[in-house]
Amino acid sequence: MSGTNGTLLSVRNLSMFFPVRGGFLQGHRGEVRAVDDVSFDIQVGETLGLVGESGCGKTTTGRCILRVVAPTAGELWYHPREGEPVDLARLDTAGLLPWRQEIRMIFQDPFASLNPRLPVLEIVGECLKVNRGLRGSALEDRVAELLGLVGLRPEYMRRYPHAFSGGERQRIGIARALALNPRLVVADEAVSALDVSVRSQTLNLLQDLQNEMQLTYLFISHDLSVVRYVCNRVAVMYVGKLVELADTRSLFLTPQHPYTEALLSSVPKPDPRIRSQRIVLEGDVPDPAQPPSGCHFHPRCRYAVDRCAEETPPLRETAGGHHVACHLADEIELAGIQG
Amino acid sequence: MLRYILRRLLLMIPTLFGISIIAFIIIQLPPGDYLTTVIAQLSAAGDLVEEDVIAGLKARYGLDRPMHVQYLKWMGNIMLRGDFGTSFEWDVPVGDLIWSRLGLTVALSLATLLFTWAVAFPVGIYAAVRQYSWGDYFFTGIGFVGLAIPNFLLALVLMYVAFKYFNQSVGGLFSPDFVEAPWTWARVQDMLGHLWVPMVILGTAGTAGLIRIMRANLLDELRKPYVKTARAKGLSELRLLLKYPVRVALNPFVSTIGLTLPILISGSAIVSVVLSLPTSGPLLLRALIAQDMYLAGSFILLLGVITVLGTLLSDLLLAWLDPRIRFDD
Amino acid sequence: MKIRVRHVPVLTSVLLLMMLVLAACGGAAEEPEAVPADTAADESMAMEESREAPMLAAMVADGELPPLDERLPKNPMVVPVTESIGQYGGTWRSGLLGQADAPWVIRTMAYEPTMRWKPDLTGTIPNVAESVTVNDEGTEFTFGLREGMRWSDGEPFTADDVLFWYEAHIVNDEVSPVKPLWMRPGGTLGEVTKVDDYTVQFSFGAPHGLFLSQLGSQRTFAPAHYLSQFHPDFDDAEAVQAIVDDMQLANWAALWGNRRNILNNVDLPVVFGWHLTQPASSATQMVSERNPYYWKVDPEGNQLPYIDKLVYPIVESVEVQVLKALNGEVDMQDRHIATPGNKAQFFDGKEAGDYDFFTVEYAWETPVSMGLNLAHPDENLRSIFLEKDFRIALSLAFDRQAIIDVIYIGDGEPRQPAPLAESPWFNEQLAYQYTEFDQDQANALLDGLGYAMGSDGVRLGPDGEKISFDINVIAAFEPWAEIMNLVAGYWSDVGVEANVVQLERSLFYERKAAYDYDMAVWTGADGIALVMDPRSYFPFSTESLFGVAWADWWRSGGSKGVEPPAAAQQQQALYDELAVTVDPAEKDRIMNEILDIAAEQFWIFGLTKYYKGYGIVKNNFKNVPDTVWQWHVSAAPAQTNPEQYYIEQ
Amino acid sequence: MPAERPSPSADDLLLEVRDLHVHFPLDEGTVRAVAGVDFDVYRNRTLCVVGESGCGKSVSAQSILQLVDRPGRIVQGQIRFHQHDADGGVTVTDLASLRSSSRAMRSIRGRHIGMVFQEPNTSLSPIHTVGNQISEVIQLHLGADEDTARRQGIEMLERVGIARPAQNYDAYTFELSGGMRQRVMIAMALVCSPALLIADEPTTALDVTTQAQIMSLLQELQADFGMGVMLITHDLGVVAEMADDVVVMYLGQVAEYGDVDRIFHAPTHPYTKALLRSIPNLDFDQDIRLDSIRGMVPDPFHRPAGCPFGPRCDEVIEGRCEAENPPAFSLAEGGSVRCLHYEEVTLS
Amino acid sequence: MIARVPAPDHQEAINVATQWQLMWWRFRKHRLAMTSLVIVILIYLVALLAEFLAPFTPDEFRADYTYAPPQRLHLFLETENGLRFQPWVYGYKVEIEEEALRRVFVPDEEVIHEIGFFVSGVPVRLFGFLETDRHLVGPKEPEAPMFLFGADKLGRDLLTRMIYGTRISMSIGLVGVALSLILGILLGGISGFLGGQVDNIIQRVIEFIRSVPTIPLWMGLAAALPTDWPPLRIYFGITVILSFIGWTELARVVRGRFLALRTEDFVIAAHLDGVGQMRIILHHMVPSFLSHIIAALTLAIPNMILAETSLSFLGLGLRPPIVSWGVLLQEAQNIRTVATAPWLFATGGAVFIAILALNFVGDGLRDAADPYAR
Repeated sequence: MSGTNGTLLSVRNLSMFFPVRGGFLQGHRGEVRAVDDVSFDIQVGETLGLVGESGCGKTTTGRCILRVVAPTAGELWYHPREGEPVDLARLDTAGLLPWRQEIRMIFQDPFASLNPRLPVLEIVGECLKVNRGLRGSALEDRVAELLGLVGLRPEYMRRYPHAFSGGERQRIGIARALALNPRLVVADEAVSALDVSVRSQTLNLLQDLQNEMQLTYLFISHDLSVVRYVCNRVAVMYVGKLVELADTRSLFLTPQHPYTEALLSSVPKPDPRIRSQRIVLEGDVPDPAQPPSGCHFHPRCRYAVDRCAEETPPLRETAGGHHVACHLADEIELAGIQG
Repeated sequence: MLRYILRRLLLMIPTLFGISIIAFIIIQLPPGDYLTTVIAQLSAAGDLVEEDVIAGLKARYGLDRPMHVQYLKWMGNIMLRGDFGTSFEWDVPVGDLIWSRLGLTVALSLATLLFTWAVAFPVGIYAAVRQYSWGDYFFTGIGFVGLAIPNFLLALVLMYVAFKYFNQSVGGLFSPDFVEAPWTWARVQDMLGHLWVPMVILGTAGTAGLIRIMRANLLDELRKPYVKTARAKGLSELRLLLKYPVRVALNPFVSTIGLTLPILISGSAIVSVVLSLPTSGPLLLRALIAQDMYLAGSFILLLGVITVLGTLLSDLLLAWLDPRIRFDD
Repeated sequence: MKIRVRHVPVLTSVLLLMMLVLAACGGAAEEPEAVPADTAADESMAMEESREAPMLAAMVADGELPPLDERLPKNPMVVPVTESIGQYGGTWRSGLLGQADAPWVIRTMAYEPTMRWKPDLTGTIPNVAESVTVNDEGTEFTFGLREGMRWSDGEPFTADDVLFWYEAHIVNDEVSPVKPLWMRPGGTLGEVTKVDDYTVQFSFGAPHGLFLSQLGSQRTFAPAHYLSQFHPDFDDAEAVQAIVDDMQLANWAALWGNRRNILNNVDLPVVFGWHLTQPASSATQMVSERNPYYWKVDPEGNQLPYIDKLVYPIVESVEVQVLKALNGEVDMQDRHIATPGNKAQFFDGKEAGDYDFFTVEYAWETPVSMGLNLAHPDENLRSIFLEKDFRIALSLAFDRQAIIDVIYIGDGEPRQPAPLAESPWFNEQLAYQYTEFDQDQANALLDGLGYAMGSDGVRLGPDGEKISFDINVIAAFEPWAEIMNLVAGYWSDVGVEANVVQLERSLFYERKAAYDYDMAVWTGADGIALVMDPRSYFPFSTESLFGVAWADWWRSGGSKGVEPPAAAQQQQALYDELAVTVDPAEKDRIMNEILDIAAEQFWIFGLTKYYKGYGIVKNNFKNVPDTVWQWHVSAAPAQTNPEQYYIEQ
Repeated sequence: MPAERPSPSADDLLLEVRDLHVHFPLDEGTVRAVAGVDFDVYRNRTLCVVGESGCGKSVSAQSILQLVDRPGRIVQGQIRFHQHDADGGVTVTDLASLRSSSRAMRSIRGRHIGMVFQEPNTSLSPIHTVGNQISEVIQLHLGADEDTARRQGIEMLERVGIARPAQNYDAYTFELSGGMRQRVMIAMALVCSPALLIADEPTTALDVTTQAQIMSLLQELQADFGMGVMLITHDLGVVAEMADDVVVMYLGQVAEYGDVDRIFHAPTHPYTKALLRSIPNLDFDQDIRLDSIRGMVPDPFHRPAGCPFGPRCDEVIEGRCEAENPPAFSLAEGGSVRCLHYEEVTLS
Repeated sequence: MIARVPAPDHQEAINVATQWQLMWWRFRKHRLAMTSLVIVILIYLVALLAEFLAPFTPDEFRADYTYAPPQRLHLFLETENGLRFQPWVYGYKVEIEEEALRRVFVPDEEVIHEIGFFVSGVPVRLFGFLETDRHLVGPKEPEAPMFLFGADKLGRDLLTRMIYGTRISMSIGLVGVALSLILGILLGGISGFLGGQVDNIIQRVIEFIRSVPTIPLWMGLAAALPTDWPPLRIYFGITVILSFIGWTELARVVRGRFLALRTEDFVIAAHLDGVGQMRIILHHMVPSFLSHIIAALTLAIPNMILAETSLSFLGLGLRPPIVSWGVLLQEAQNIRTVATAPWLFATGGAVFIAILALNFVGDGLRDAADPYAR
C-alpha cells in the first residue's frame, strides 16, 4: 500500500468498542464494536473517502484518528514532515498537542460546531492564540486572511455565528481547520447538511484549498456521488469493518464486494433516462452490538455461501491497490456504475 | 421487570439505612434531649421540678446511654421485632401512634392529589392547546397565585372564612358530633365538608406546578411530527389530542405522582398544624421540637420509606405507561 | 352493641332511662336531640329520688351496678356548690393543645390529691384523706381514710393503697432513684405505716412544717389491686418483663410510668369524678365519663359529679381552639385561649358563641420577672450584676407604664416580684420599690458606679469593656420577647446594651442549669402561699433566676454550685428553720424576715402586677365562680370543684 | 431506461392546485412561504416537487391537507381535489376552502389522501403499537370492527414488506428500524387505498440502501393501487428515478414545471439548469469540476424584488429581472417556466 | 429562531450581538417579564434604601397606637388658596374598651397631619455609614401618628417594618441561592465534567439527599440551630439550611449541561484546537449554560423566600428582633389578626408580589436563555 508521495498516516488494526450500559445499576451489558480491526493508509496529498451507511463506524474511525476518543486497540502511525513516525494512539493530551496542529477536523453540523457565544474572530483565532500565541492585530490579520481564503469577507470577523447561513458557517469551520496550516484534514460529512447549490460551492472550495495548501483529506461521507467527485481512493465500511478499499475509479467501475455493488446500485442517478435496475438489499443494517457471524454482510448478500456465515473474510489485495474482504471476490462478477 | 423491581428494592436498603442515621442525627442535633423538654414543660406549668422527678424520668427513658448505643438499640428493635420504640411524650408505642395518623394523612394526601390532578390536568391541556389565549393567561395566573401565597397564610384565612361565613366547625376533619361516630354516609359527607379546606390549600401550590408541567410537556409534544401524522389520518382534534400528545405528555406528569405523595405528606405538616388536622404533620413537628426521638426518628424513617417507595412507584408507573422505558430493561 | 337513638314519640321516664343506658353502652352514638327539653323536669325529679345520675340509676336498675349506698363511702365528702344545686347530665367540651396537655386534664378532672387547696387558697383541707392529725412536734401525720370509698372500678380504697404507693413507688429505687424532697424533711425519707384499714401514719425524722401544704398537690396512694400486676416486687418478675416486651417498652420503669398515666391508660382505676374512656393517644379527642363510685356529694347528698362526660378535642394550634370557642364549641376553658390579645375577639363573639367571661385573678407576682445571674461565671459581669445600684438603675430605667399600655392595654400596675396584697406576707417595700421611671436617677446611679459612657453610647464596665449582656427568653412564651425588646430599648438609653435572645425551652433550662446565662426572664412565682415556692425572695431553687448556683449550693449542702453571699445564706438558713416549724405565727415571722432581707437586697425585679385574666364559660354552664384564682399549685380552677359544675338543660 | 408512461389525460386529474399562497405572520414580519403555486397531480402518475430547503415545497404539500403548522395559513388559491367514484363520476372539492378541523376535511385525510412524512422516528407515536396506529385509520374511515381492522392492518404490513407482520403488528415503533418504520408509515397512509399519496421527503432520513428499498416499494404500490403520488424531495437523483412530472420550486414559487425527461434534458429555467450542473454525478465522463450557484438562498424576510432568483442568476436581463417577477409561461414542449427569457414563447 | 429586531438597519447590530444582548432583546419582548423585572429591581432598591425609605425605624413603638388601622392617605389639601398638593392624613381618636381590652380607633377629622418629603426623623445610617435623619416620607410634626399600613400589636409602623423586612427576606433568597449555586456548580460540574466513578459517587449522594424527606429535614436542621446564636448567625444558618436542600437540583442541572456540552461539536473543536481543560470550561462551557443557570436561580429564589416564611412560621426560622417578612407573618399568624387587624397581612401581599415577579422574571429569562436554539 504505498503511494507515490509517501504515507501520511497508517491506521493499523484500529478497534473502538463502546460499552453498552443501561438499566438502573449501570450494569455492563456488552459492547458496540463501532470499529473492529480496521487498517488502511492515507497517502500524502490524496483524498481518501470513507463511506458506509449510518452506524458503520466511519465517524468513529475519524474521531479515533483525531483522538477525540481513545481507541480500544490498534495503532495510528503518523508520519511527520521530518523525523520518525509517531503512534498517535499512544500519546496523551500533551503529547498530541503538536500533531493536533497538523491533523484538523471539519465537522458535519455547521450549527453545533461553532460556539454561538463567540465571534468569528475568536472561533477561528482560538487555535492561533493557543498554539501560536498570536494576539491583537497579528491575530486579526491572520483571521482576515483565512476568511478571505474560504471566501468570506474579513470584516465579518466580529460577527457571531448566528449572523451566517449554513454554508457560510461551514466555511468558518473550514477556516478554523486551516488556521494552523494542517497536513491532514478529516472532513466528517462536511457537506451533508448543506443544500445542493451550497454543497457544490463548498466542495469546490475544498478542492481548491487542497491544491493550494497541499492538503490531505480523509473525507468521511455517506454520499457516494460526492465521494466519487472528490476522492482519489475510497474505503467502504460495513458494521465496523472495512470491506473494500480501492482507488475511486476502480471501486466505482469494478466493485469487488457485493455490498459495494449494492451500495452503488442504490444511489439514485440524476438522469431519468437511465433509471437503473436497482439491487434492493433485503433487511436492515445489523445492530453493531450484535453483528452477524462470519462476514457481517452475509445475511443480506445475494451471493452468500455457507462459508460466509462461519468465517470472517480478511481484507486482501486482489488487484493493484484494490483491497476487498470477501471470500468470493475472485469468483463473482459484480456490476459497477456503468453496469 | 421483576428483576428490576427486586434490584430497586435491594438498593433501598442502604438508602433507608442512611436515612435512619441522618434521622437520628437530626434529632440529636438540638441541644438537650427529651428530658430537658419535660423539665422545661413542667416548669412552664409552674411546677418546681425536683431532682427526684428528673432522676425517675432519666431512668425511664434510658437517655443516660451514649448515642450510638441508643441508635443501635432502636434500629435493632426495628429490624428484629418491627418495634419502633415508645414515644416519650405520648407514652404509647411509636408504631400505634404513627399508624393511627397515617391513614388520614394518606387519605388527605390522596384527596389532594386527586384534586390537584382534577384541576391541573384539564387546565394544563387547555392552556397548552390555547397557548397565549386569554384563558391560558387566566389559568396560569391563578396557578401562580396559588404558588405565591404561603400555605399557612391561606390556611388561616380559609379557616376563618369557613368559620365566619360558612359557620363551619373548624379544626380536624370532622364536626364534633361525628368525631367518634361510626362510618356512615353522613360522616363521610361531614368529612368531605371539612376536607375541602386543607385540600384546596395543599392543592393550590401543587396545582400551579402541575399545570405548568402539563402545559410545557404538552406544548413540546404538540410540536412533534407524530401529531401531524395523526392529524393526517383524519382523527378529530379532541380524539387526537387525548390519544397522542396528552398521553405522551402524561408520562412526566405521572412520574411526579410517586414524588408528590411524600411531598404532600410532609408538606401537609404546616397546614395540618394550622388547621389542627389529625394527620402526621403536627405529630412530627411536636416530636421534633420535643425531641421525642424515637417518634421523630421513626417518622423521618417512615417518610424516607414513602419517598423511596414513591420514587420506585413513579418509575414503575412510568415504565407501565411508556413502552420505551419498559422495553429498555 | 350499637344502638342509635332516634326521636322518641312517647316518653315515660323508665323508657327514657333504659334508652340512656343503652346509649351509654353503645358508646359513641349519642345524639343530642335524643333528650328532648321537656324531659329535663322528669330527670331532675328522678334525681331527687335517687340522688344519682339517671344513667347510673338505670344501670343499678339493670343490676349492672351496685346501688348508690354501696358505692358511696360511709362518710362522703360534701362539696359546697357555688350557686345552686345542679342537674345531672351534659358534656363539658374544652380542648387540649396537643396530646400531652396533661395540666388541663388535671385542672378539670384529676385534681384529687390527698389534701386539697381551699377555693380561696388560704390552706389545704383533707380530700381523699378524711381527716388528719399532726403531733405537736410536727413529725407524725395520721390520716384517716374514708371507709367504704372505692376506686372507679369498684374496688375498695384502703390503707393498703397508700402503703402500696409508698412501697412500690417511693421506696423503689428504679422508679424513684432520688426520693422526693417533700418526703424527706431533714434529709431522710419518711416512713408510712398502716394503722388499720382506714388509717395510715406518715412519720418523719424531723418536723415537717410544709407537709400538709405540699400534699395539696400530691397523691399518696395508688390502686394496689391493679398496679401490683405490673410491679416485679409484687408479682412474677418474668411476667412483668413479658408485659414490658409485649408493649414494646424500653424498660420496666417505662411500663410503670405507662400504666400510671392518667391520660392514656383507660384501665387505670382512679378516684376522680370522671374516668378515662378514650385516651389522648387516640389523636382526635380525649373523653372521660362519670365515675360511678365517686365519693363526693353535694350539700343535698346527691352524688357528684353533675356532668356526665368530659370531651377534650385535641387541637394542634391554639387558633383552632380559639375559633372553636368563638363558635360556641367550648363550654368552659381559660387555658391557652384566654390571652389578653384574644380578649377583644372573645368580647365581640359573646353573643354568637353564647358564652360569657369569668374573671381570673392570677395568684402570681408578676407576668415578667427579670433575673440577672448574680453568680455569673464571668467575673466582670458578676461584679457588675452584684452591684445593687446597677440593678436599681436598670429597674428605674424602663417605663413600666408605657409597656403595660402597649402589651396589656393599660391593665396592670408597675410592680416588682413580691407577695400580692391578698397574701398574709404582703410587703410594700418589696412590691413597689424602684418601680418609677426615672432615667436621670438611673444614669446618676450608673455614673456613681463609675461606669463611664463610651463613645458609642454604651457604658464601660470596670474592665473597660462595654456593658453588654444577653437576655434569655423563651421563644414560645409570648409576649416576653416583645416586652424585653422594649425594655432593652430603654436600657440602651442609659448606656446599657442588652440583647434579647430567644431560646427553645429545653435549651433555656440546660443553660440555666449550667449557670450559663446573663439575664433570664420567667413568670413571677406564687404570690399568695409563697412559703411553698419563695423562689423570688432568696436563692431557693433552680427557678431562682438571680441565683441558681447559690440555690444549688444550699440544696446540695455545699457540694455543688457557688457559695452565696452572707445575706442569701442567712435567708436560706431562715427557710431551713421555717421548714421544721409547725407554729403558724412563728412561720409568719420567719417568712417576713426572709422577705425583709429580700427587699433590702433587691435580688430581682419585675414589670407589673398581673393583669386581670378571664375565661370562657357558656351561659348555661353553671356554678363556675365569677372570679377564679389562677394558681398552678391548686390546679386552678380545680380548687373551685369542677365536679359541682353543671349544665343547665 | 425511462419507464414509458402514457401522457396524462384530464380524466385522470386528481388534484389541481391553483395560485396557492401560504403565509406565516411572525413578529418579525410575514413569511410568504408559498407565493403562488400551481401544479396538477394525476392518477397513476408521480409528481415530484423538488427544491432546496426553505423553497416552500413541504408547506405546499402540507397545505393540501391543511396541516401547515401555526401560524401558517392559506391566504389565497384553490386546491381542487377530484374524487372519482366507481361509476366514473367526479366530485370536485376545493380543499383550500374547508376548515382545517372540519368533518369534510377529516374525511378526506387518511381516506382519500394519505400522507407520509420525512422522519419515521418521530412521525409515529412512540407509545402506541404499530397495530394500534394502523387499525385506528381503518376503524375510523372504513368503519371496520377491531378484528377486521387487525386483519386488514396485518395484510397491509405484509404488503409493504414488513417481515413477520402479525408479530410486528403488536410491536412498538422503537423496536423497528428506520426503514421498517417508514414502511409502517406507508402502510398507514395506504391502508384505506387513497387516491392520492403525498410523501414529504420520505427517504431523506434513510440510508441509501434503505432509500432504494422504499423507492422500489412506492413504485410497486403505485402500480398496484393506481394512485397519484406527490413526492417532495430535494434530491434530484430521487426525482430522476421516481417522477413523471416535476415541479422545481424556488422561494415559494414554481420556477419550472414539466415532464421529467424534459426537465433533466432540456431544462429552461436558469435555476433548474444551475441546479442540475451543480450535482456531482457518479458518471466518470463528466467534467471534474462542478458548477455552483452564486450566493445563498435569501432569508425569508428579505425576498428580492423582481425575480426571486435574479440575484443569483447568470442570465439576468438587466433592468427587467430585478423589477418584474415573471409569471408562469407555458412551454411548447409542455410544462411552464417563470422566466422572462421565455416570455415570447408563451402560448396563453 | 434567533431574536430579531424588526428594523433591517439593526441587522448588523444583531450580527455582532453577544448572547447577552440577544438574550436581553428577546427578554425585552416578554412584557410581563419586563414589568416583573422592574418590580424586582424596585424591591431590591427598597431593600437597599430601607433606612431612607421607611418613615420610622422598625423597633420604634407607640404605646398608644397598638393595632391602629391604616390611615387613608389624602393627596390634596384644601387651603385658602384652593387645592394644593400636600399629602396628609387624619389623626386618630382613641378610645380604650376596658372589657374588650382594646383600643378603638376612629379617624379624627379635626386633626390633620401633613406628610412631608425628605422630612427629618429618627437618625439612621444609610448603607451602614451614611448618617442621616432624612426620610423619604414622614409626618411633618415628628410626633404625629402616621400609619399608612396600620400598626402592629406594639404600635409599630407596619410599612416601616415591611420595608426593613424586604432586606432580610430578599437577601436570604439570594444568599441561599448563591450558596446552592456554589455547591451545585462545584459538585455538578465535577460530576459532569469528570464523569466516571466520581460522577457515580456524587450522583448517589444527590440521590440519597433527595430521598430524605425535605420538610422534616428542614425542620430538624432548623430546630438544631442553637437558638442563642446572634441574629446574624441564625440568618446565616437558615440560608445554609435552605441552600443545603436546594443545591442538589442545581447540581443536576449543571451536571446535565456539562454532560451534554462535553460532546457538543464546538467543545470538541476547542479541544482539538489544543485549548486547555480550564479554558474550555470557562470559555466555552460555562458561558453556554450560565444563562440557563441564571434562569434556574431566579426561579429558585421564590422557593427560598417561601421556605423562610414557612420556617419562621413554625418558629424555626428567624426570630425578632430580626425583621423579615416571615417574622412579620409569623406575628400575624392568629385569628385575632384575621378578624380584627387584617392589614397585618399586607406582608403576605409583599411576599406574593415578590414571588410572582421573580417567577415571571425567571420564566422570561428561561425563555430568553437560549437565543441560539434552533
